[in-house]
Amino acid sequence: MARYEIFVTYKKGIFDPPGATAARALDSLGYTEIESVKIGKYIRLEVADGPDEITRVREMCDKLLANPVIEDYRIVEAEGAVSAG
Amino acid sequence: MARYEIFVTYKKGIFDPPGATAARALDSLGYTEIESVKIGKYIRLEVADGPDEITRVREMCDKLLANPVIEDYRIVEAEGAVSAG
Amino acid sequence: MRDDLSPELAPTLAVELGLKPAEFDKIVEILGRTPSLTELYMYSLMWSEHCSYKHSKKALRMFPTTGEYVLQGPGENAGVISVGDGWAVAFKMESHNHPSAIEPYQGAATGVGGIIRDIFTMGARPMASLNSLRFGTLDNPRQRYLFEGAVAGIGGYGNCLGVPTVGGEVYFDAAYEGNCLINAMAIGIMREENLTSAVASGTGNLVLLIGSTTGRDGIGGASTLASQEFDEKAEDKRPSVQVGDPFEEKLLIEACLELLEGGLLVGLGDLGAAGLTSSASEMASRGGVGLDIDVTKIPAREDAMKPFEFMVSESQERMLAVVTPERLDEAQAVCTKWGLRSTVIGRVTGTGRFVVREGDEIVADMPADTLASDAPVYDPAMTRPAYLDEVQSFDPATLPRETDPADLARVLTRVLASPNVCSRAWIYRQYDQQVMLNTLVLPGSDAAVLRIAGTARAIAVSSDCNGRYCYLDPYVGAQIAFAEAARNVACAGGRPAAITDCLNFGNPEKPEVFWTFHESVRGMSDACKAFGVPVISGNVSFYNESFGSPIYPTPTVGLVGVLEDASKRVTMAFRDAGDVVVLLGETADEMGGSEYLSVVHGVIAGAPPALVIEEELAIHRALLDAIEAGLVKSAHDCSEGGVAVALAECAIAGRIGAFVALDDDLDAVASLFSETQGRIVLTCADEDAEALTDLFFSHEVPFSVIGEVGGERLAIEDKLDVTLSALSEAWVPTLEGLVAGDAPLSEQLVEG
Amino acid sequence: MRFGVVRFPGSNCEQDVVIACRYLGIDVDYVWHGDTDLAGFDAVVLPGGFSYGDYIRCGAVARFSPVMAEVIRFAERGGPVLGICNGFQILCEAHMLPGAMLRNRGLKFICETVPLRVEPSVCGWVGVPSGTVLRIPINHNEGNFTVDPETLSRLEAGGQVVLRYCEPDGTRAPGGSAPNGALDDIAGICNESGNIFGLMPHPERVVDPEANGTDGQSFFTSVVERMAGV
Ligand SMILES: Nc1ncnc2c1ncn2[C@@H]1O[C@H](COP(=O)(O)OP(=O)(O)O)[C@@H](O)[C@H]1O
Ligand SMILES: [Mg+2]
Repeated sequence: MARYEIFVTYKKGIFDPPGATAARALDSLGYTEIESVKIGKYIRLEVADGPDEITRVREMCDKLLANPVIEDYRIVEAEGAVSAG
Repeated sequence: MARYEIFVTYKKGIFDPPGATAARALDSLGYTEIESVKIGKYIRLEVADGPDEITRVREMCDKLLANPVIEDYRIVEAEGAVSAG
Repeated sequence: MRDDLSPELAPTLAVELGLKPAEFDKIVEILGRTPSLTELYMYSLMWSEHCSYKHSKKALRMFPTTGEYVLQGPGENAGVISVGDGWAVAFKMESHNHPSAIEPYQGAATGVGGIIRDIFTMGARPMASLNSLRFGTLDNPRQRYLFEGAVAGIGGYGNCLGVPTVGGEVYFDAAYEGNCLINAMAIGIMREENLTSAVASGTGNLVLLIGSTTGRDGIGGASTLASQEFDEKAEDKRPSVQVGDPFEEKLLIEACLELLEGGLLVGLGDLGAAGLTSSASEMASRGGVGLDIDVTKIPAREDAMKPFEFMVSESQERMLAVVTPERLDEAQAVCTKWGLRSTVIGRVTGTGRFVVREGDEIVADMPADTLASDAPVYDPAMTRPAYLDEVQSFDPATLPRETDPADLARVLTRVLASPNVCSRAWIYRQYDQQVMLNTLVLPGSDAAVLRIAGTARAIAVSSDCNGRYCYLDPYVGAQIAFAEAARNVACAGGRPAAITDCLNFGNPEKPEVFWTFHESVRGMSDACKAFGVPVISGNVSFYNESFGSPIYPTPTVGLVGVLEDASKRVTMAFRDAGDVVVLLGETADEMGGSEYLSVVHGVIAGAPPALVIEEELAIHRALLDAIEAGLVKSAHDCSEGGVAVALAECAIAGRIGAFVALDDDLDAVASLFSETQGRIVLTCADEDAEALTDLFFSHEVPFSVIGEVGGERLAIEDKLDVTLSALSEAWVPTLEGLVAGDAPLSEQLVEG
Repeated sequence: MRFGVVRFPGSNCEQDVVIACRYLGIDVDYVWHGDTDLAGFDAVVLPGGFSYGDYIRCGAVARFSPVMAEVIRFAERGGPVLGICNGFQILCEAHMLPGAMLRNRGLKFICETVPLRVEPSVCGWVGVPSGTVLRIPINHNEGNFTVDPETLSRLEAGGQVVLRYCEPDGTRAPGGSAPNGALDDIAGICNESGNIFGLMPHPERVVDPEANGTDGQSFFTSVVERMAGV
């Protein structure tokens, strides 16, 4: 079995409402050092070993786990970065 | 300026409906190798350099960015793991 | 038996699980031996206050529960009344106070999920929900967090399900600071003949678990405790928070209704508090049968779950059905069609025993009905609390009262801006109010009105309780809770049919608390009897204590009324210039417990307004006759803030002012802000004024014609004169302002 | 003329669309998400609600339902397709319409009746003159429409912006009139040929004059009239 971590973030230029709200809220809580907050998704997959594993994980991201219109993602297997889309 | 990455996930034993739904959806899309999916938050902070930086980032997580009742989080600065809560 | 406990350990564990020594002895007597671990857990939950009503059962017998329209009274998952043309309405209210205090979003969300399961278990399609909320004051960040989270959770769950949230109430008072109240009410609709019961019957029939997997949710508290002492290895502390999955529940609604419609089930129950133990034993008890359940068949969410954990888990979104072996395939096909798991986990037996096994090994074996029916019933001691004399003896007349019109205008805007009076739009804007297309009157008026599709009929619904009045006089306060709900429904044109209630109190083992409980039940019962309105369902929530002292007694009433002709419905909004304004009822100087006292003088004391139940009833009848005769263009009752606030709300809602002269001989403050019960501000077309006053004369109810709709100000002769925009500016933005500028909830940051 | 209303797991406004169509005398039936045949339907509606709970992203899972391949073919042949709220989100996820939905500005679910201005467009689902201000409820958590600047210009130029949030008098506030923060106040768009239309507001909620208004009627009747050659 293999484990993958996927980080989904908004593409550059796309407004991030939760991030913007969190930034404002942190500021008003006194954390004035905050310069920016971006909030995305953190996905952990466990997949049975098989051929084309990473290709298939990328496919899952392209199809379902991220929306290529507004989001980028990064896939990490165990500890090392393997792929980005 | 420093950059922090924060990974927020449900605590062990807490049911994760988004993850469960994603697992089912991936399975029905033919990705039968999927054994489990967990969906959490991925947060990127940019903070102005200052004293107690990491303590303050942890505070932000406890107060706002994570819900300590049901979520755990992990903070990473640049590339190295520094703190967990 | 596996899971055996030593006779030495068992009593200690029993106490840790909340059983009293005498209760433990009774279990030993029933079984004729020391209970196993699983048995002890099952009894401890079923005999808990929450499941057994052991402290409240006797008092609740005061409630009238029968009536012409009652199809199902208390005792099932929800009560059911007939609303005409063969249609029936199921409804119930329930508390989710303690889970919400830990995690407001999920606590409130799963509260909605639980009460909605109670509704479709009866065979009814959920058609609406309401919520009754209490928090501390919003100057405290924790209270803002709880308030924002609870509202988001109620919306998050109901919106996803597609059940409109059409009403509710909310109060903020320091009395709730350590213990918020989240009461959820749900209403469902069905054909009378589709009424079903949560009953197991027919030896050899199969027990089918439908829906979500079973995890250790909701058993953290008790199980951690136990595992430290009795398990091989101390388990890591698990949070006992349950996360709601409204999508799964939506599928459950559709599948269960399809199963029932197809006649595929013998019985259906939902898994709520005490999970499988509760639903299975109650279904067995109702049917007088036994059950044999194998926990290894239950789809588990987590590894290495113990039999007792399966039996007491409160994982959400699960239903228990009984099916005949012949219909099993068909029933499972329906579940599969809706994408739901369904698993045979046991069968009905003729032994009358509830047997739990783990594979081949029996881990519990007890007489099934002793879990549900043999729980102890107590007669708690009660004493009139000492604080009552002190608060009631306070005379509001000893405080200075404003007389100058400018001061009075300022008082009105302050009262309008009070968190307990101001617009609730910030809340209900987050709720889908309209899905299903039945909501004829949206939240924002006195009662919501929902049509019974395909008929001319509608129901009007409201939930009410002024906890402050109940604190000052529990008997009168509970009567008023009922009267106000009935009044709100009457203002929409609905004739009250039945109520549900949620009785929120402190620790019943404290005699002073129990006295307030007993008085409240007595007050509510007396009011119900006077109106001929039965109590068909309800819920008791004890142990609501805030820093060692009890919350205000809060016996919330959820009332459903019927309009035979939905087109006759009325809202509170003033309609047209030239309409005549009438005040039904008579104002007395009753400032005790008023919003005026609290806002202006910071005092919560005095005797609450009196409730003369016969007069109240006469006024409702007069109002309803007038509405049904088509004479009324708007109606709004006077509640917190008195007639001045009622007039202001009618004007704001209608975006049109009024010129009014109040013809009582009270001082200005009493005239404007007294909270005398049984008063309604209504309007009629000028040409109907005579017919309307004739009708009121014939009903022998007090009323006065007080003015005329029109203009852009609320002018009350000799007393005050305020522009509509000033009224709106005070009333509209309060809640948003109080929660803004504050940290948003972390929940909001979760996608979805 | 027969409408097909697709039922996805978790849809909850499909019955409302059926009720609204029947009220308007339109022949209508449900289409199951697992079906692969749209024979007999002249128009398809993807209703509102929360398909698959919308836990991953609104519409992200529904897009892969077996019926969607057929809906795409149906639309490519010029068949009229209407996506309401979650249906609009599904159309975007399926790339049948451009853009995507972000969380509402303010991060709150919004249910309220709002004024909307009908823009001059090529949309075949619109039955009232451009400039008309309609009052229709919105009901969503993620209706904050966004699209890249080039596509936005293309939408504008091609008459594909169908509805905009506006003030009660039809003007647009300088800071934007969209309660959800939508780009350029956009509430509804269509494809180049005008047969695929997605909108966040719920016209099916304002069809019956006995219940909350009639401003939504024309979105259902216009297609019928057009097809009948009226
Ligand atoms: N928590 C809530 N959820 C939904 N609607 C609410 C809530 N609280 C109040 N409302 C609605 O706001 C309106 C005013 O409420 P309230 O002041 O309690 O009315 P009343 O004094 O007539 O009982 C009602 O329509 C009520 O249903
Ligand atoms: Mg009222």
